[in-house]
Amino acid sequence: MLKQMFRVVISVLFVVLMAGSAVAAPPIKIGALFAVSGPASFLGEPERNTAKMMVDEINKAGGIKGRQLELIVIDTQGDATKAVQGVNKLIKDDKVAAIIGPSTTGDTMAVIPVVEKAEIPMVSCAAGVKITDPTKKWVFKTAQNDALAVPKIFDHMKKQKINKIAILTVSDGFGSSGREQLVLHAKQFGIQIISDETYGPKDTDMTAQLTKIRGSEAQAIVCWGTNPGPAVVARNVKQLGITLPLYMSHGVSSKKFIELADDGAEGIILPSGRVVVADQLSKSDPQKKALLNYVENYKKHYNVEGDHFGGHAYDAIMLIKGAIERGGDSPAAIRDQLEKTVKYAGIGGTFSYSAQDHAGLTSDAFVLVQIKNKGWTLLK
Amino acid sequence: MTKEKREILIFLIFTLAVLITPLFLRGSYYLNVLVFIGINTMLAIALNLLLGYAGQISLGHAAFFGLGAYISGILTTRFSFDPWLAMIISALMSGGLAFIIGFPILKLKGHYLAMATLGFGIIMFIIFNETVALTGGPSGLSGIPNIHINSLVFDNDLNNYYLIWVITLMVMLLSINLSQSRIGRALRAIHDSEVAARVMGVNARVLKVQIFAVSALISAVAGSLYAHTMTFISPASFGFNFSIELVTMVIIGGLGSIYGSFLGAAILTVLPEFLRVLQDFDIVVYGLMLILMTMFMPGGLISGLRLIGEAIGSRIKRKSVSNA
Amino acid sequence: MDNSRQLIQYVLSGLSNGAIYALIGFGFAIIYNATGIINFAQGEFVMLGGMLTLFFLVFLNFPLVPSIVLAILISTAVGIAFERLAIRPLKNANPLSLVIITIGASILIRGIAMLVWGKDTHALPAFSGNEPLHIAGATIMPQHLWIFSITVLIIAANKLFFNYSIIGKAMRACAYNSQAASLVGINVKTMVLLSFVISSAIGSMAGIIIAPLTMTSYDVGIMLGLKGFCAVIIGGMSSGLGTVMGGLLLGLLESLGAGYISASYKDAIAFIILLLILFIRPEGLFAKKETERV
Amino acid sequence: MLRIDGITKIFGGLTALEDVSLFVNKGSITGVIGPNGAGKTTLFNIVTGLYTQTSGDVYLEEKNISLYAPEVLAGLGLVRTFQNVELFGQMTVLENVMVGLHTKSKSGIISCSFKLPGQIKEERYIKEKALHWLEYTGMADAAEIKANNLPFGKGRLLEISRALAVEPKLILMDEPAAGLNSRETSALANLIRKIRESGITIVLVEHDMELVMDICDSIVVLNLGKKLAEGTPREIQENPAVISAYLGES
Repeated sequence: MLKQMFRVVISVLFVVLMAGSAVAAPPIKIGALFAVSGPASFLGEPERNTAKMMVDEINKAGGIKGRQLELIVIDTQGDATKAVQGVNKLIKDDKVAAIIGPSTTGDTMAVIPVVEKAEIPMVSCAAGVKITDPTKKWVFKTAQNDALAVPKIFDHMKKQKINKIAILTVSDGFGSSGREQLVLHAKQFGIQIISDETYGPKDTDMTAQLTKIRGSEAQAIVCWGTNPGPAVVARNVKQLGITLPLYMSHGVSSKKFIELADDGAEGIILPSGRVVVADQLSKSDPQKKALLNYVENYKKHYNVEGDHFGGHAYDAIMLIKGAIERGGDSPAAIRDQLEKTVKYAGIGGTFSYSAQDHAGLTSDAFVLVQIKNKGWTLLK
Repeated sequence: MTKEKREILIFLIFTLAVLITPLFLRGSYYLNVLVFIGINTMLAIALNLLLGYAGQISLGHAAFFGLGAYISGILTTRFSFDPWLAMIISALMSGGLAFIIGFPILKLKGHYLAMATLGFGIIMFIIFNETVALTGGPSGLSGIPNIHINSLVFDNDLNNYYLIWVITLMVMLLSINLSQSRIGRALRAIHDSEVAARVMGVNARVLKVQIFAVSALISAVAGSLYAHTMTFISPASFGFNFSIELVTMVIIGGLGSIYGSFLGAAILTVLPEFLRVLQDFDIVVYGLMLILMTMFMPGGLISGLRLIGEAIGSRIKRKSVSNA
Repeated sequence: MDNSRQLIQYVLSGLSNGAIYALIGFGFAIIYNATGIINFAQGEFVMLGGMLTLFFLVFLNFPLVPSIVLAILISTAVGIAFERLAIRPLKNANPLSLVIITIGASILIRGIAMLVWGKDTHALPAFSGNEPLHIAGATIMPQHLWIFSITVLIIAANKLFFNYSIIGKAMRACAYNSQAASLVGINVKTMVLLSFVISSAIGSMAGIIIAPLTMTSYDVGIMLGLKGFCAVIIGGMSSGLGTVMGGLLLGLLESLGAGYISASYKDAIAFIILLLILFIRPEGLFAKKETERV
Repeated sequence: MLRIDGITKIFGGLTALEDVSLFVNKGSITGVIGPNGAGKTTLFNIVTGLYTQTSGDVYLEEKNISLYAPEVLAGLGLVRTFQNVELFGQMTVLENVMVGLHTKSKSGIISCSFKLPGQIKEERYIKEKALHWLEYTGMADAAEIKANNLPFGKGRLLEISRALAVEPKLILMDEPAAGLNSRETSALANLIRKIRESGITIVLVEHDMELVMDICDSIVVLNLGKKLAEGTPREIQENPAVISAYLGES
């Protein structure tokens, strides 16, 4: 009696399960590693928000070839240990097909050995040059290299006949990578760095460094950091009455910076992704459509304007989506198709990957903008 | 059964459990979690020797963990040392540094000691960050080689599991031995009343410094193992937050209990898994947990378990008596 | 050519940072002297002051003064709740538990602030404009004058309170010997609570006056709290004026260190000074040597 | 046995002890009495190395021990008990006494961690000895109780057992009878005599005059930091200065 009932239950279950799987194929799992909390949350939070928004949108539109996407987000807190634990969970427990993130170069470098070994494609949202140089088989990235941003600035300086500069970089991953590139490219451009200062990520007063710079023969100042440090620098520059041109990095190309730096922001020149000047782009710009769409969409969801950090996650999702559409959802196929991506016009720029190039952007990814009247002006 | 025999039995059961666990977790992600639990257990035990036994607080222990990781990482990547040799050197150097700074630091008591160790931790963190040429600075040091014994390379979860847990078990055994010896008693005596301990002939000053050095040495071994299993290190893993996390492990597990340290390390390592549902609430839960544990369960979870165990034990005893 | 101008700027910058450290350090000292506790959550009151003012001023569009008053009141209420819920039930706990409890509270307050206000950094408008003032070739902001004057005001008020009012004297008696104080009829519990009230109010005030300069976010409390602590250790816990001197000295050394040695090691300089003082003269530079006790 | 030579101790302007000298004979029981604040405990703290005197010297068997730390003095055979009972509260009674045997053993961190053979032997010796001292003071049946859970009187007894484990030449007892009932006090008196008979010299600070007069061979009276009188119990009882000091106080 009992045995019979058991058999009935089992067969019913079996039928139900089969039916279920026939109706909806299991979702494609995408893992995400973002520094949602901790010191790099200015990267991780918009990235997570964007990724969630994009996945919802793709699913609402019917998914990829009828398959839904499932996004599994893990907070790395900007700590390599947590990033490695997280990536192991994504790969071994959730069995994801591809990974986006991490947000920071440090986290990315920490998880590269794991994804390389597990053979899972990863599209990092961090900017460090060493992520894709040398090229690693399974690792791609969307964030523009600092190596592309620096020449934009130096080009502009050369035009202004600026030869001696002071640099002020933050002592975290972003700043130290920027400093490296500044020093490297200065030689090529024949620009002399005569004052090389740093500040801590939590510092609230940079007048000492700026006073020192003021006393030097620098003709311009380059500050490399992410909010809020550069805002303090901008304010301190104004307080000290320093009139030297102030250049900054793409790390501050967000509305937030202008809000924080207040009057100090006026006149600052920086390389930026096109996202902040989307409306000023010419109609022929291939990125314009994606940019406007992203900015609007983000604002609708989160009530603030989307910035280019969120854009890294947007690009990562769209690149993976494209790869799956072309070649299916196995990790190896996603990797191969990612590498074949040609001229995908996204937020960060127009991406073309190849077997030698997993960064995919040219210096064209950056435009030079100036802050005027609390808004962005495209410098041509 | 005497107390000693019971201790030995518990350790043997624990060892057996550790050795056979991978059989049930083949290829699972939890093997990787257990690797980190092993490293954190070593760190928690190291801190517990200082905090739980000698009663001396350290809010900068992540610095010794980081020192072990960085010395090992730098020696192997920049000077191609063998990882084992690098581990020994990093342990001795960290222990040595602790011994030197231990004399002035451990003269301080209570809140002042807390603040001085915290300051030490921050200074070390700044050094990891700023000596870019040596440590790679904030973006980290990559390409650290795996440990190997001849052709056996510890580059996967299973191998790393056994490597780390064999060393963790050794650390546990040695710490249990130490805690039950005259040194362990002297440390606990210092904890309860330093004055009385000194009057009984315990050289509190030297003993505190010695245990500080031992604690730093174990932390550095853990750091070195961490560096060689992760193959990448960056300063963010060795900051003030991690020092606090270590203290939390010891408190939650149970001050002065070696198995408590394991329990605390295990809970804090897997906790983010469970708190992930809470998203950003985890930091709040974390703070609440620290406060509530200190207020209502100062003996840590291990004392709670012990109470439950005793309650069950006495019930069984009662039953067997009434049956007889 | 303008070496002296540079020096003056370093000194002015240093002193204005130092005044902030002094004010925060003062909060530490008040609780320490009443209870023997070093309140690791002190920095969070600084954060609360800034964030609450910002919340009322920018988000709810209140005028400045009511925003400030509300911010101080709420921070103080948090201080009271902290004392009642976490410190008082633990009377006679060992320093270890107290350190952990205050660290836990600091994490908790920070976490709640993050949930309520998000992770963004915000700028508070300056009290009286952003036009820099020129002094002997160096410049400071009008807000710096607010910082100096409010610091002086608070220190003076405290001096008067502790030296001349009955309650202030009673608090000092508790600090000196709480058993004896309770024997002469002083309510020690109330005095401890009062110390938390004063200290959280001063902390939040410090947070409010610096927010227009340094900006504020949920996590500014950690570093500012630690620097305040360095100030009070340098100056000596037992001396109000010492704390001020300690804060100014710390700010000055940091600024000069950043200017003439290395800005990268600015924070390291502060903590190395902290360690040296703890090793060599734990009672502080500006305090009288205490009698030894067992 | 113990010679205190012109000890002066000044606390931030306050003179706690002024030029106090005294001599303790080997094998004697010496009482130190005096009203509250007379400086008795300060004197003990100086002798045991917890305080450093402003001036003066302390000799143990003609060896100048003025600047010795307490742990060194324990090794030389000088040990004390505390007025407020300083037990190792989280440890068992047995473990408390085992700490007393610290100077009688020498295994270091390494041999303890690795349980080297010598250490195992030593540990066995420590335990046997500790049990022996607990039996000596009649506390053997409390061996496994946590010290914090002991009744007050037993705590005082444990302090004495622990001090005996150091195998001292000289024990300083700081108010050993305070808080004891009369039955416990008379048991204490017997124990103190028994300890003295085993050849250990005893100095005690005590307020219980009956006990002091009963067991002490000689008595030193301190008042306001100065030595007021010295002599046999009988001499002290008849000393007019002592009487007026005590009457004046009450």
